[in-house]
Amino acid sequence: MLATLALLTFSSLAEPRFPPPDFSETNHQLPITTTPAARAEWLQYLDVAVLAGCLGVAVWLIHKHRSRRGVFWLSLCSLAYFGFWRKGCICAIGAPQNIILGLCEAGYTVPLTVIAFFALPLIVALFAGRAFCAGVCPHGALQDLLIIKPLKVPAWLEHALGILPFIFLGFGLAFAATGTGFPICRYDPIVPIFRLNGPGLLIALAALTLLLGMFVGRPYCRFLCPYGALLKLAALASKWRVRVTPDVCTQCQLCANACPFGAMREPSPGTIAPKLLTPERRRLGWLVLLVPALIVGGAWLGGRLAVPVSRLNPTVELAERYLAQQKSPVNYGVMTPETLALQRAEHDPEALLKSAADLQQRFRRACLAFGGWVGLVLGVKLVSLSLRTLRTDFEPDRGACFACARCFRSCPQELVRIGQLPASELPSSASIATPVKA
Amino acid sequence: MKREFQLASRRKFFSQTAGAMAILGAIALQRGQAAEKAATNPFAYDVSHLQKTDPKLITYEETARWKAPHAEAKRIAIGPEDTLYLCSGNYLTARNRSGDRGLEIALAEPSRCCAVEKDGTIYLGLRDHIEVFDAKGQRKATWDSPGKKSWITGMATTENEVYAADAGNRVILRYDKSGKLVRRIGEKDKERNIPGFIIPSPFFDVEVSRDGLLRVNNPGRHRMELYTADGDFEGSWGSASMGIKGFCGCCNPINLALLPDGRFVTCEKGLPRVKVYRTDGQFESVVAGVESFVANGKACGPSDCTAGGLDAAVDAQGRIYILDLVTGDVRVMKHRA
Amino acid sequence: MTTSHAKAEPAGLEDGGKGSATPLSTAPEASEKPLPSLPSATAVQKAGTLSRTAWIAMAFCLLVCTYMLYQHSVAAERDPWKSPQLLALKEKLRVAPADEALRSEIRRLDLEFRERYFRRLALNVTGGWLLVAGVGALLLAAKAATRLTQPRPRPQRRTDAQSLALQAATRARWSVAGVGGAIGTGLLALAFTSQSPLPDPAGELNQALAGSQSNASDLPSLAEFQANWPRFRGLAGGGATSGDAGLNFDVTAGGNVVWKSSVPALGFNSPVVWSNRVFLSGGDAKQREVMCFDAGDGKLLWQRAVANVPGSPAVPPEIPDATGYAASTMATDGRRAFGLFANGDLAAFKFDGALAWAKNIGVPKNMYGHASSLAIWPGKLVVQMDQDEGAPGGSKLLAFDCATGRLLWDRTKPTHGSWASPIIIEAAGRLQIITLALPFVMSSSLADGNELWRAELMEGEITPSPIFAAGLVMAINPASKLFALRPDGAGDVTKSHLAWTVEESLPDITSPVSNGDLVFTVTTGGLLTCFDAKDGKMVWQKDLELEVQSSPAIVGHRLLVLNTKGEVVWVEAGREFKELSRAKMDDKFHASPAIANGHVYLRGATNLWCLGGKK
Amino acid sequence: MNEQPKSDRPTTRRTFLRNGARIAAMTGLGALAGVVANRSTAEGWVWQIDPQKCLRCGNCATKCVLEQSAVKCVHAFAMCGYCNLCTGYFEPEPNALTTAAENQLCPTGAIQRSFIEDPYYEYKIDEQLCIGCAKCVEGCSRFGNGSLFLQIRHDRCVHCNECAIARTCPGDAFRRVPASQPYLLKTTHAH
Repeated sequence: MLATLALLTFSSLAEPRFPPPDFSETNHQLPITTTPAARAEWLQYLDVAVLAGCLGVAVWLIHKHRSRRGVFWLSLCSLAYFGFWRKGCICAIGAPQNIILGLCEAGYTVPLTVIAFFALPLIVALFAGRAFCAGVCPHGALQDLLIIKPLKVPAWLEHALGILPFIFLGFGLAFAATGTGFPICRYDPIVPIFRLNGPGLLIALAALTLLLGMFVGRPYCRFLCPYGALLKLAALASKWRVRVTPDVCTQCQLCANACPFGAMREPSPGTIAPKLLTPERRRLGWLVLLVPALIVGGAWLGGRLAVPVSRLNPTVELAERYLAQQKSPVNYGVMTPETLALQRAEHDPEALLKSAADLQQRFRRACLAFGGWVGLVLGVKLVSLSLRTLRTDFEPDRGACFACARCFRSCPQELVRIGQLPASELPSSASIATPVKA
Repeated sequence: MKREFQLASRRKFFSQTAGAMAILGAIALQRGQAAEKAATNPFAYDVSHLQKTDPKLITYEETARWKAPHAEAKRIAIGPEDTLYLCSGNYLTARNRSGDRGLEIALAEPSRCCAVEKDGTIYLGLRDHIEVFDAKGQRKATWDSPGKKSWITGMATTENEVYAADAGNRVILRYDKSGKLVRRIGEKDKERNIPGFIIPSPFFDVEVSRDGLLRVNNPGRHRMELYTADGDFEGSWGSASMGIKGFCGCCNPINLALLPDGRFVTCEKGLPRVKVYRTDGQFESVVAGVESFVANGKACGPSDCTAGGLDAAVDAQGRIYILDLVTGDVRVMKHRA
Repeated sequence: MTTSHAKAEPAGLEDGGKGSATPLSTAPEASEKPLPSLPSATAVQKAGTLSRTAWIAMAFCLLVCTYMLYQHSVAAERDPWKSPQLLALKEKLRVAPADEALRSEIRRLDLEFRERYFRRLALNVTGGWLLVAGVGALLLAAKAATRLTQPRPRPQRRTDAQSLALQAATRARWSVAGVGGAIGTGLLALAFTSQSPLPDPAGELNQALAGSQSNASDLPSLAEFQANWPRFRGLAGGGATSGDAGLNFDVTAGGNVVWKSSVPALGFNSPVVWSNRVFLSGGDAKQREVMCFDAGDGKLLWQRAVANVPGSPAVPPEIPDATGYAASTMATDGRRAFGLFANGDLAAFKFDGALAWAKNIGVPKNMYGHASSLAIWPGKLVVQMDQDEGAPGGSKLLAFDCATGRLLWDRTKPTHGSWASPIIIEAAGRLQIITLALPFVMSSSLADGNELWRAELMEGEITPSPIFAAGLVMAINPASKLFALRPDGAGDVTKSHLAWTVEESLPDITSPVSNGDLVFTVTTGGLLTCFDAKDGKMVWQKDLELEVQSSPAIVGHRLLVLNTKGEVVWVEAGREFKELSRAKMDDKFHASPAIANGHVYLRGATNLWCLGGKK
Repeated sequence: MNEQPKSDRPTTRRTFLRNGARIAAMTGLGALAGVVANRSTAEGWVWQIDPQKCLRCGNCATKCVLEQSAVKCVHAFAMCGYCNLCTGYFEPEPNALTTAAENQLCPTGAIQRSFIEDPYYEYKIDEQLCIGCAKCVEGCSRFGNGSLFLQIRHDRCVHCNECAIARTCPGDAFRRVPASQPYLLKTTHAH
């Protein structure tokens, strides 16, 4: 089809256009068709510059200046720029899809700006944690503003929902890899707010997120955001962690209460009795063995999914509809988009069916990978839940901490450091450090 | 006191939450329904009621059909002993009654129209000039271009003259057999009250009837016009209407042919249909209606209608040959007994 | 314990007092402005006003929402292009074009609606910003209120932290497993509740494309195929035509020769006929050609050699004389005629003699060479190519696109050597290709060539072709039996689908013929036998004393038998034996007759004959 | 106090692992970015409609994320026939050839018709009013030269990463074009 089309345009380019009438009496001049230019190129670089700048400032505010207020104002700025000014479209959250499409489809070239938006926050996260989430991401900033009365999400639920971002990430990438579309962008519940407009379903989702966000801290970031999942992984390997207390932790637990995202981890309770330890170890063993099984099972299931999922691709869907209705081809009457599409199919069924078949193959591969990924995520999560990490102090979880800097000023030691509290007022650390047996 | 106040505020929050949810849910529903409606295109350009032809009006039936030998078929013409000459691609192809291929002339550029004399001499119109071939297909002459805007789309010939319809310059050119331009016919002229041709797209045809008068289609005015060989405007007939009796769209008829008894065969694009009119311009009958040219109707057009259209020619027995410019089918239509 | 906490407590209060440890405060000014140590009366009062403000803000938001919603809901009636009112009016105007009042009404409404539409667009924008403002106010107020009324945290040190931690971990694992399970089952359901009409891209594609091919306007219908004689023994391959075409063969005068025409090239293949054309192929080691005769007067319209086909062997293969270089009967789809030759050349000629396409499908390694005739169905040309055991590539069944010669599919068969020709039947709701070859009677789907069923019944030399009559596939194994199989099976149907068998007097060369009620076979020795198609019971038997190599045919109520000495014998195709006529022509008949448009076409060794009768 | 040494070793081990992971991640990220980058372009792309493939289905008016679609009708003046009876401007069966509402095809009256000279009229699109419904495009393409056609106007488009209209386009007419040539106009094309 493309070939014939190219041919057609070529042949027509070969000849001059049929001349319009010459307006001999008024010698009227033909108007020029206006073509308002696309967004100027240098503005893209501005976007990148703003991103880089914000990231730098955020890191400084979190790790050096340790100021919640600074982070707050920064997030307001990025909300204004990336959110309401750029309407949420150039955005790091969707970028992984462009990257994978660029890898899988030779015809698609990824603009450098997109690569920058994909890589910069991750690099920063590898060194300084999720500074992007704290002060640069408009989605995060918006939700951060919403928090009114954050309820504490029970740990088990937190963990269960915590795997959703990874699965959504997998789906988004698999889908994008087939060149079908960008579901992560399509089902983004925040962007309609920036645009003050959008399809009905998404507006409802947006409203839901808004309301939820008043009582659950950053619901999208914690339980859906696929880029957040990537950042989480990166932050786990981060060089510098967000530290609550400048020096010794008095274990007053105030920081734990200060965190609206349940990211603060308690000191691990001393040593476990050996009689408890053995079953723990055995379970861990089984779970580790379970991981590959889960992966294989997931991949198998994914392979089965190719057919129904591929239907989400317009070409495949059209091809199937064409085959179904081939017996009764559409004729005249008022044309709906669907019937028009069918007509196109009739025009060149060979090309359509071929590309549909190819697409289905691509979906097979993608879904296979997706299934495997889901299995992996589940397995690893289960294993990680059976590992014990030794902690002596209250400290934020590297992965889960959005580096919003709320906890800093809740720490008496910090208050002493900045001179808002005379050291004499401190509870003697010894009195609390030693656990009290009842 | 503190705690009761707190309760109040929380209750408030939840009630408000619930309310807002309800409202927004409703909005979502609304939007959803709107999307549903969009599926049945509210912006459809509806001519479906014009795409059925009253079978009582159709007085011809298809007796044969064959494909044009090359892509991009443009025009057909009838030569001696009902040989059909077909301009398609860079070729001019002759076919006898039974559809067996005969003479074929290959050209450097697309052939657009042709007229054939009794002795088989072929006057072939290319975009901006005319070439003459003998019955064997040997090139006898190449006439120089009548003008740089010229765009020849129709030709006719008599004993002594050759007429070419130049759509680009909106004029009928009258040549003698030697290729000398004798007269420009039909250019806008107040004194001789010649209205002038309106040719929005490259569809412009000329035929000469037995009485020596020129029949020319003036698509922009939706009518057929009569001229003398000297270029006097003799009159016109036809009216714009989507209905079967008139000429549809912005610019029709696009092509014409004359039956042996002088009646008109007209071709239209947009609503592809071929009709017969009496010599006085009264609508008589339909040769083939829109439903006969499904592909044509559709293809008219992915980009535009200049790609579509039909052409007709009539042989000595009064059989009408219809060329479908989109599918390249040639149909032979016989009058129903 | 108590003491230590007594110590800790005031500290907590103190720092709360000085440095605002209000943990849940989000707004920065809060986190850094000091706050009264105990929520004083004024604070509560302030909180009250604040929360009232929040309440009002929320009310405001709801108000805006509702209004926008309302505007949106009425849009359907009011958008200029949707408004039923306006459309109705325009319809009215079409009926009464001169109605001035109607016109002005339309203009008024149109203007109103268009203005309203653009007002709505503007309103949506302002509404949006109003909502933002509202929500903003709500947030500020609500936050401030909650901050004021927040109870100061009183952290308790838990002593049973350890067991709690373990518990928590367990619960978390289970909940994760739960979510995983939920997702898994969801996907599982999705996976197994839907399958695609494009399961196997290749096969599906070809079928679809074949479909679109036959959709093309210039292709003849199946009815036309049936009316003509497009392949060996007619479209069905049964050698029978119903309806006598009103012919009345004069019994005495030797079968009314309408015309005879000498055939320039030799070959054992039988004529195929389409409307006014008769096609034959012929040839030898030197040259192989296709001939087209005028069915009306027998004039040789054209004769085309099949030469320099890409891939065809430079030296033609050694072929037994019994086969010759043009043993396969041609096929035609009404637009093209297809010929297959011993050297593997497969060529398609348009009716005007122009070559449509040609390709070489290779020389089969078996004792006959290419002997099976071509099978055709609208849009598809089927070639059976059986090879000896261990021959490279093995035995194949191939389907080509008639128009382009594109290979639609090819499937290997677990069979060897055969002379029989495939037939294409429509049975059990599918188009099946029935092929006979050692050792199977096989049915393959015309759509994609995949095997449908097989029966292990063939042995020895298989020459007679199968027929499909009375809903049964009849296949002759010259060495043992005539088998009648029900074609609705799947897999191995050797035992399960055998309807009946016949053992006595089996032909070893000629194929059976049936009128749906009776089945006739004729042996090489001329022994003509009539069976009941229902159960295979012999009805009668008669020795015609002929040497017969060409398969018999049925024209209406007559049975036609030819012999190698040129005798043409007509027999009543009924439950009683009755010889109608016997005529001798100076020719030898090895090929089977073709019957179309009321004439019978015979290919002799040297001539092509057209027999017809007075109407 | 005996806790200290115990808690010490694992931390170092963990830091070691962490550093390893970080280095691996950095290299991986670098490699990925590199691979993609050498296939990428400095200039971005934008969405555009190929008028040759557009089927005038009306989705452009309804499916855009903007309330008033960023898709507008544009006019290739050099292709126009300047007809009096413009099938892109008038209803299929107009009551009269006047600019009165009942004769106009455009639901929002976005086409301006002006007289040039006998017998020619010029047609212009008012983009403030145009909603990109393609009704006029259909009229013009079905009968006329197809000088009216749809284009995404980049002063309005918000450049979604995934265009909501492209997803539902029955003609598969949407494609990404380099931002430096953001339009696919019909002017170069002729028959």
